Amino acid sequence: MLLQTKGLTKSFGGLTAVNNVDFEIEKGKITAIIGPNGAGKSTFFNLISGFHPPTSGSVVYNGTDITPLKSYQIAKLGIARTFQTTNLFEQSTVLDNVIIGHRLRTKSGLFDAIFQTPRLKREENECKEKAYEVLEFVGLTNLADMPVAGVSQEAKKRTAFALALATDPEIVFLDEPAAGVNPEETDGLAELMKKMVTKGITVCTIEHKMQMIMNLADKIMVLNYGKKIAEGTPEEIKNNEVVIEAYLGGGGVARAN
Amino acid sequence: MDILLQQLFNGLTIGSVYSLVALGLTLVYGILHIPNFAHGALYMVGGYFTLLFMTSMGLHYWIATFLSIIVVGLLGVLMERIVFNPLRHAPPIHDKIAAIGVLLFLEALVQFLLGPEYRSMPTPYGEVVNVFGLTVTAQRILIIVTAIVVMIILHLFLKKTMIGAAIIAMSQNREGAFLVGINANKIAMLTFFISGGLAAIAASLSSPINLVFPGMGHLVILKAFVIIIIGGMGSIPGAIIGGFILGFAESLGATFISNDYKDIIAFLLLVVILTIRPKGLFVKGVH
Amino acid sequence: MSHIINGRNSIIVLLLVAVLFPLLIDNQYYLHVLTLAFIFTIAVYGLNIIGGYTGQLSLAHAGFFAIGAYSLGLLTVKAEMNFWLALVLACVITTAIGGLIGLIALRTTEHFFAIYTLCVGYIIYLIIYKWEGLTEGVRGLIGIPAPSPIGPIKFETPISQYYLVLFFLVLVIFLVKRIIESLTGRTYIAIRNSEELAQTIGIATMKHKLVSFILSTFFAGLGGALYASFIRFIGPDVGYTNVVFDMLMYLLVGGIGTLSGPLIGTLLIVWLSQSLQFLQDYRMLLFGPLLVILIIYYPYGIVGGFKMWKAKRDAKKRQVIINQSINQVSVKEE
Amino acid sequence: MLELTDVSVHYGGYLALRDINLSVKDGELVVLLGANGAGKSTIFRTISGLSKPSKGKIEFMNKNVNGLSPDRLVQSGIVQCAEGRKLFPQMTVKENLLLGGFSNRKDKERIKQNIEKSYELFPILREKKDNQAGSLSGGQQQMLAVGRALMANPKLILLDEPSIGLAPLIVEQVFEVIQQINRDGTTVLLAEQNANAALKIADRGYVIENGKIVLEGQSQELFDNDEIRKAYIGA
Amino acid sequence: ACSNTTSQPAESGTKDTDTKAEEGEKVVNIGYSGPLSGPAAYYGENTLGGLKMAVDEINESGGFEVNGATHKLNLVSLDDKYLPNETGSNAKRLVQENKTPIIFVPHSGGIFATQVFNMQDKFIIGAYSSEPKINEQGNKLTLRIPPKYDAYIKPFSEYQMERFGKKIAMLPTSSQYGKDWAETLEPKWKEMGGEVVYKGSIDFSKDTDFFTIVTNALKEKPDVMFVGGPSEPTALVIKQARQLGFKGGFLIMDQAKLDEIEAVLGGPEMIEGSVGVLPLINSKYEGNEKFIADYAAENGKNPGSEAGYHYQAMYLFVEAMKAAGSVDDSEAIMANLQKGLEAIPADKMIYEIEKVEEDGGLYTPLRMAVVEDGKIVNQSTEAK
Ligand SMILES: Nc1ncnc2c1ncn2[C@@H]1O[C@H](COP(=O)(O)OP(=O)(O)OP(=O)(O)O)[C@@H](O)[C@H]1O
Ligand SMILES: Nc1ncnc2c1ncn2[C@@H]1O[C@H](COP(=O)(O)OP(=O)(O)OP(=O)(O)O)[C@@H](O)[C@H]1O
Ligand SMILES: [Mg+2]
Ligand SMILES: [Mg+2]
Repeated sequence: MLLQTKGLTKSFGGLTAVNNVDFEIEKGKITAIIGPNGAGKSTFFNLISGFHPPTSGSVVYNGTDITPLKSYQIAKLGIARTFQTTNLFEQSTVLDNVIIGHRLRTKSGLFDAIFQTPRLKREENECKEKAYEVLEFVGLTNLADMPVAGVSQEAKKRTAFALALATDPEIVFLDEPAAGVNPEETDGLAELMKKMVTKGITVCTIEHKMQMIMNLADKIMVLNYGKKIAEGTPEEIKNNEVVIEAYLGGGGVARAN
Repeated sequence: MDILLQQLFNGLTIGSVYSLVALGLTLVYGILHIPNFAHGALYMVGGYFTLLFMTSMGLHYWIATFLSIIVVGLLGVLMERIVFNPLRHAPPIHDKIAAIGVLLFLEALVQFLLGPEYRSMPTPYGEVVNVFGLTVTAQRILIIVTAIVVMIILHLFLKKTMIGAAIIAMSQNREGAFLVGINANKIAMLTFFISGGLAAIAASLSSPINLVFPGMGHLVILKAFVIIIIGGMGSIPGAIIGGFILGFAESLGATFISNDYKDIIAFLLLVVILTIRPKGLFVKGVH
Repeated sequence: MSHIINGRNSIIVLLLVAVLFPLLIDNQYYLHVLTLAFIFTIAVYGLNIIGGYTGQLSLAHAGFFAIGAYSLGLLTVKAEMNFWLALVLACVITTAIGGLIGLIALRTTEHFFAIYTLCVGYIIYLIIYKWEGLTEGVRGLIGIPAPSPIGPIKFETPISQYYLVLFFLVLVIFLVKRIIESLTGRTYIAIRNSEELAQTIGIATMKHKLVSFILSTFFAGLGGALYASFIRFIGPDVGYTNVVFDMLMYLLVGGIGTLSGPLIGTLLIVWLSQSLQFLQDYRMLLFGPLLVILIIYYPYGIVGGFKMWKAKRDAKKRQVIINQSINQVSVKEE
Repeated sequence: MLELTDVSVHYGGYLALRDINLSVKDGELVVLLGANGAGKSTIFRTISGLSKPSKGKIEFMNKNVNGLSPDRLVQSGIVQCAEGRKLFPQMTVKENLLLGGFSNRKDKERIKQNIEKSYELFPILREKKDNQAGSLSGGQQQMLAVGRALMANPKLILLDEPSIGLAPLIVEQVFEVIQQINRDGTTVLLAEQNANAALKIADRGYVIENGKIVLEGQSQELFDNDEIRKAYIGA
Repeated sequence: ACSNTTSQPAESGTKDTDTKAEEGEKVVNIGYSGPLSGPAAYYGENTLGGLKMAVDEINESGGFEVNGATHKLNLVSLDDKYLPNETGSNAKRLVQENKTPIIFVPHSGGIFATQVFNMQDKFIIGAYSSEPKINEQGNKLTLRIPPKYDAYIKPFSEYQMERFGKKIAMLPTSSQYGKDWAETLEPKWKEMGGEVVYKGSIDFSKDTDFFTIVTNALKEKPDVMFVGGPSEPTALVIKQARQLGFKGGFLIMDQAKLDEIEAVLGGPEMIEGSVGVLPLINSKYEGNEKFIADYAAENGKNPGSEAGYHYQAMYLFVEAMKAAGSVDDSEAIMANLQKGLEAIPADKMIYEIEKVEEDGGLYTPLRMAVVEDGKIVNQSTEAK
């Protein structure tokens, strides 16, 4: 078990956005979280990645309790994430965005900068190499020098992937990576996720595109009003009455098939 | 006891002036995200216009104040058009520096036209009144009452009218405001008009208890900035309460702690508040 | 043509001009003004680190400038310490106070940080103003000595003071350049662009903000200490809010978040305000609008404007229309 | 009703739209298809007056509306539900809706009715009416954006990817709502990634690539076009 | 009102001779660096106003003769916004570009910053400051123009103690000058058997309202209040003290002028029982009548002491130049100040300056006035 949540709960004022969720993510698998809008999926991610402190419950990663850690400490442990609304360093180029992604694996500081120590040189190279490596991986090498603000929606999504990958994660959490991406490119993103898994990275994603998810995921969890209402293989989920009623609807099932 | 009451009253007076200035500032800062350092200059110009209308045209205090509100409001609009509108896409520091440019210009202009000397503004409400053992002048009561009335009107305007709602909407999403059919330009100008008007009211009210001179804006502007920050930017109640907090901190601090260090006390208080509530007192947490 | 004015060459030429300047002119007034401008430039580099690169606009830097100046002044005048020791201590004191303040102030962000630090700066000013026992209050400190000689080199004359300040300035620029071009610099820029995102990719933003804040107060303190030894009289005014606004003006006009911006902006504005002296009391009538115009038409400063122009020209040269507008590129670049 | 003739738009030096010719007739439901970055949103921004065309003519109800400010366009009946929602995050859901009716603010009765209508379309909005818009989930915000656009009683509504980020169940509802709006007499111009659903309800469609219109036709024609199927509908 | 501040537009200060000089005439540039913009501009304009009048008069009367050559004056004034570093730059500029033998600086910060190099660059500082330290540093080229204020303290205190009582509340301006006064007054007052019941100061550039501090001061039931600063805000403090029920007397430091205070308050009622420096216009005599009238005509207001002293100091320097036989030998000019003082024409003696003191300051005898029965009454030593 790579990651586990126990009784994870988050309340905003009177509203319980995530309600007592027990969930497990297995290493090397693609896990998907689905559920109606406002079900608490993004909040669930925010809790795991240390963005919000949970009201109660805990997150256990590789056997250690990471609940009290800050988000940057969690990232260092190998947990990466992307955001629902693509969140990148808009003013920098694609390459610069990704280079900084590897910063957490480096140690050089002011002293190294001022005296240009060998360590700094080495680490700078590492960061660059890593950046080119992940850009290659997501297929963005040709856009490396473009400012992020000027690339397409889909390229931004890929940049966000690359940035997450540059942190050398063991597991990535992707929040609606394919929203606003056309079908052809959606397939491309799905391929990319599979590629990540073959590289040994565990993937957990939120998505509303059933067609994609059902083909991709090994396991799906369904949230509704913050509660886990179902969990299982795509096949199981597709045929779960509760899920159909709360989320998929007739059309959804059709598309899921 | 006596002295406490008297100082509470003094704090209330000066707090009212601070609140009025801060209100104008918070409108512009909260809504257009412009840290308008030139607001102090509007305050100063407001004092001068009221004074000039009174002395050279012989108008009554209230009429002079009213005209001054209009003129300074229009000056605010002009400022928006010439300086801040072209800068609306620039990062916020730019506004700040441009505002300082405007401030320098306006001060120099007033000094050039009217001279650097102190002037005093006569008031028809100079008589001393004793209420509950407090010694106050009618002008001071007037300051408090007018300030409260103005605040209530402004609150109702923003909360209860569509135009008011549009002003607030602008503060949150300019393009969104366009999309629902709000003319952002008009709203920006209106905001500056109100802001200038508030500065003029504040100056007209407080000038009789202080003086009119080119640097008079400096007295209040820094404090007003601090007020809107502790109150929570763009928060109307925040600006009002912040103003009174500062007024009381000054008068009570000067009395019970140290007169020499009263400014430090007031500013430290603000720093402490911000340390505890980094986003101000009245901001609801949505990111 | 354009490769003659590349980075390295222009730096060498500039340095040469700066070194030869005192020999070329015999007007000490220029030397005096230039020395002062250099001193302020050092402080503006400090402001640029935290405000331009890390993206946290500090308005307390006039306060740190004053702390540097007063530390040096008090150590030399009242404690009669050796100048160089006092200079080092002045920087240490400034950064120590800076660290403490940064620890608390950096909890706030954006406008709140700006105004918070504005308050802090004002409090520093007030303390200097009111604490007469230590600082002499409004009277100020007089008789601050010129830098004591190092071996045969004396620092009594304006020319030698000029070289001393120039030395520090070059050192500061060199340091800043190394820092911002390293991974640390990238980290600062990442925090400026989005602190939230920086955190999610594992950057301890608070730590980095604090370090860059301390670094920036170090430069401000150094500038202040040099100022005290150059003017040799200081009053509370050195810490007044206006001073930080001046610094900010230099920074913005030069180009915030650029390496050469602080130098160019400071020199330009100082030159401009000296040139407008003939207008005496009306000079602000002209200076105010000029400032506004500069800000409106060169929103990214002189350096930013130049970069934009160069980007446009290069694009024209290459005649490539990629799937992107250069305007956007250069505008977003700051 | 709406007629774009030879419209080009530049972002700085970059040509985002090239000689667009597009028309929407009264009562029609027209869909714009296109890959990411093709220029759909730019067309919408231009029609709404948020971007200014560098060339060409835009006519609405036979009047030249080129260069009118966005608020005037809203008053004349063109309302956009934009990409990125553009809500007022610190205002409540209800206040957002109220402001949607800014252009007919004099008519209190109508605003009331419209709000009711929005609540009926999206019951969650009624539930959340006193919550700040910024605290809604992504999908809820999208619903609010659609609801807000309807508040102005538009003659022509521009919907820029309204189904983005919505749960399948809601997507269905949204498309139903769009059809409903259209049936009630509002002309609709719709940009969508979900070509499948969009073509089902649309009368006509345009396909746009790299800022140019490359294809135009009745929904069925487009639906049957193999290339379109491949690119926009998926296998 | 205060537009024309220099005799001739000083150009950018780049030319050291002025076109006005006629054949055979030479021009002496006189420097000035003071606050001409910002909060202290009012003060700066006043000081400059006096200088300007003197320079104009001298030039209009055909200049002055040194070593057989006719010289005219050209006033070059620069704004330093009250900032010492700017004063330093300005002084460098004036010396380098205009070769000014004398630079007037009306604030102590600027004076200190200039004293760093004035001996080296050989120019005289016309220092308008009461700060004793400016003469204590051994700077041989600094002339302190205004009188020492300590002479006022005793007679002022005596008068107030006699008339109102021994309890004093101190509320002067928080400027350096105000502090100096307070620090000299306090021990003196105690020595004379008085009691200081409240000690505070008002910062006119920071305080929005004085009610608070005045309330606190009056709580201690003083018989006398010590106030001062620029006349207008001082008047306001007096007014607010009266509004709050204060019935005692005011001991007013010399920066504030009784006549101006009276004008602000619209009459002498509120300042009944005040003691202060004799206003220039209340001590008209042959020497200064014309100056007062001319100044009022030109500036639309009565001259204060800043204007008067600067006016007279300009004449003093001209006479000293004549006596020294040089317009640029600063040491010689300094050495001939006493002679110059004696040679000032009677109708230019605005004040009865008695002598140039050893340390380089001017000595002026006591000038004092009180308000009795609604009138400003001259109580100066010479009048007694
Ligand atoms: N910061 C916050 N303050 C208050 N309420 C919040 C906050 N963040 C989220 N919520 C509420 O929590 C609930 C869950 O939101 P969340 O963003 O997790 O939904 P989601 O499942 O990601 O939905 P979607 O698929 O639409 O993105 C929503 O009702 C939302 O309004
Ligand atoms: N403000 C802008 N400045 C410069 N270029 C822009 C701007 N907005 C959009 N573009 C560019 O214009 C082109 C068209 O963008 P547009 O947003 O209209 O596409 P779209 O079809 O709506 O795409 P999507 O499906 O991703 O929303 C893109 O290449 C985009 O990068
Ligand atoms: Mg979500
Ligand atoms: Mg789009």
